[in-house]
Amino acid sequence: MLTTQILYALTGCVIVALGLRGALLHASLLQRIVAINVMGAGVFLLLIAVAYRGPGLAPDPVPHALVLTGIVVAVSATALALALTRRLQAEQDDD
Amino acid sequence: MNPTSLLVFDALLLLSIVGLAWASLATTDARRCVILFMAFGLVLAVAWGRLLAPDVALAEAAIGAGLSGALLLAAAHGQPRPLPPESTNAPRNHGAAGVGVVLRWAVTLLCTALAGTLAWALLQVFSSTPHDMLPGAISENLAASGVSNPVTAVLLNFRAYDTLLELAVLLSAVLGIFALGQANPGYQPAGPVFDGLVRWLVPVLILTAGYLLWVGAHAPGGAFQAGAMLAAAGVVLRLAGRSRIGLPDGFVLRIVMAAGVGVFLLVGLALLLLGRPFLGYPPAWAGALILLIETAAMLSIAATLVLAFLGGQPQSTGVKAAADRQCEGISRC
Amino acid sequence: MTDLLLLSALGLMLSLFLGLLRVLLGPGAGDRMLAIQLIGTAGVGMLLLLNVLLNQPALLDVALILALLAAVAAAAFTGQQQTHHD
Amino acid sequence: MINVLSAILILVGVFFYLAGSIGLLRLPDLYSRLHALTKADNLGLGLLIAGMALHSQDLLIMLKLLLIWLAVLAASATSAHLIARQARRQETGP
Repeated sequence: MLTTQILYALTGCVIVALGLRGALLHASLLQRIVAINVMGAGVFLLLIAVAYRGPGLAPDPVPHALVLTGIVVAVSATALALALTRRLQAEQDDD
Repeated sequence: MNPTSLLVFDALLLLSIVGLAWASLATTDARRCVILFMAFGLVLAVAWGRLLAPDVALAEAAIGAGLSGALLLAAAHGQPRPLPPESTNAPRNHGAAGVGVVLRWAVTLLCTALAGTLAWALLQVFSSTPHDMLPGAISENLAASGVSNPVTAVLLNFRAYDTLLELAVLLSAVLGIFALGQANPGYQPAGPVFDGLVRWLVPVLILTAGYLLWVGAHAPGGAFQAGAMLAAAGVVLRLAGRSRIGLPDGFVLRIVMAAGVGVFLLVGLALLLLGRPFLGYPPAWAGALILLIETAAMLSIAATLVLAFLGGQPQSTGVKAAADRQCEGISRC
Repeated sequence: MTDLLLLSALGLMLSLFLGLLRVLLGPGAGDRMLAIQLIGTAGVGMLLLLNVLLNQPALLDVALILALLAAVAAAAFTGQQQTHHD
Repeated sequence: MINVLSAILILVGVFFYLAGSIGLLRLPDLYSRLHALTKADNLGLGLLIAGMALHSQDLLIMLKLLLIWLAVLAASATSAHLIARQARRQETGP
């Protein structure tokens, strides 16, 4: 077992929990979106830690590819969520 | 190398990551939350570098620390300014204060349990002997993949299906954004200082995009990072108050948006007609086909990300110019 | 040399932590943005050091991207959106 | 000889980083903090990059390092200007 790998993976778990808690408890939609992004980052940290093989060794490329696409999907989903938020607020202002 | 001091470095890096995540979610001020989240992205980019994941670090530097920060900051501008703490608590405390506290603790407890379970599962995985069948298979077949960067080989050859579907996800996200209405209002023209920066930064960003696309075949880089850099050029132009930000108009824009999925599908179907499996490139052609798909994907990703920053369907420049003229005729608007 | 690079990376980490304190203390959003700038520069420095320490030449490109996009955050923060209606 | 010089440059660079961040923390108002920050950006990173360039002894890497330094210089000057202007605008009112 690699200490580095364990340290980073456990931090990933903590970040996932922090993000989930924020997404469930925050009142503001924008901050919920940020919280979901934090949670995603936790998952990414976990995956990249699992891929790590130690200093000087090539890591597993499959989780890297997963996280790479995950980052791009996360930003477009965030943009969609922000557009939804804007529309919701506009509708509320009209009432 | 001295392993203990590297371990100290790791510990401090992780401490800052957890601290930033906690701090950005602990505040109720939208702007503070977003700024802290941007710092979180910056530190994450260093962490990816530390874990020998330079491909991911490139994407995080371009997207996590650049684009999504700009996106969220623009959204936070529209949020109401935070009220002083006394007044924010008042309306909530009316009836359900007790329930609120109980709920808060219950959620915290459940999230802690989730973290514990995840950690337990991970430790189980780590303590068993690693079975490196997948990385082994990749390094055995890398020579036939057409590229020598294993991450690009996974994305565009071994798991090309996933990437095709991912581009479809991006396309549907933009279509969703389009369905929600018009783009955000543009920015006021930048002052001379920022304008001077933009004048050389945009060409450098475009060059960097080209470099990342090309280098992705044999070193960290590729369509995703390159697309993000191109998008950053568009976002910079937008922030500088330019009306033309490199996005084509109308029909051409739609073609660019769909180019990634389209070219991917066309290549896959053409290979089927030639009697090969769907997206099973002949090894001699693999390098060229991957570059072709990656170029189209880069353009689509860039268009998607710029449109995501606009937050809606852009008004075509012709219509907008007419509207502006009309505006000036009536009053100063 | 590697010991020195590691020591420098730890120095930059300390600098990053001081910047984090300023992000947390504020008081204004402008102060926080300044601190973000410092954290970005410290990140660039750390990536340069890690590039030699871990023998990962691609981290130079990561540092370059961070450097190129360092001004985007400040521009997004200070940019004034046009108010179209009324 | 070159190694010693490069080590000195890197260490002095880190020193300026620390000086800049202590300034950012200790100085009383936004404008003086801005001044401290430019120390870290320009001098700290500049010296660090000079040290790394000497260490690498590879022309392509040196060019990339130079580009990084120029980009950070331009970005830091521009953001400092933008943030200061915004702060002044808020002080004088809209």
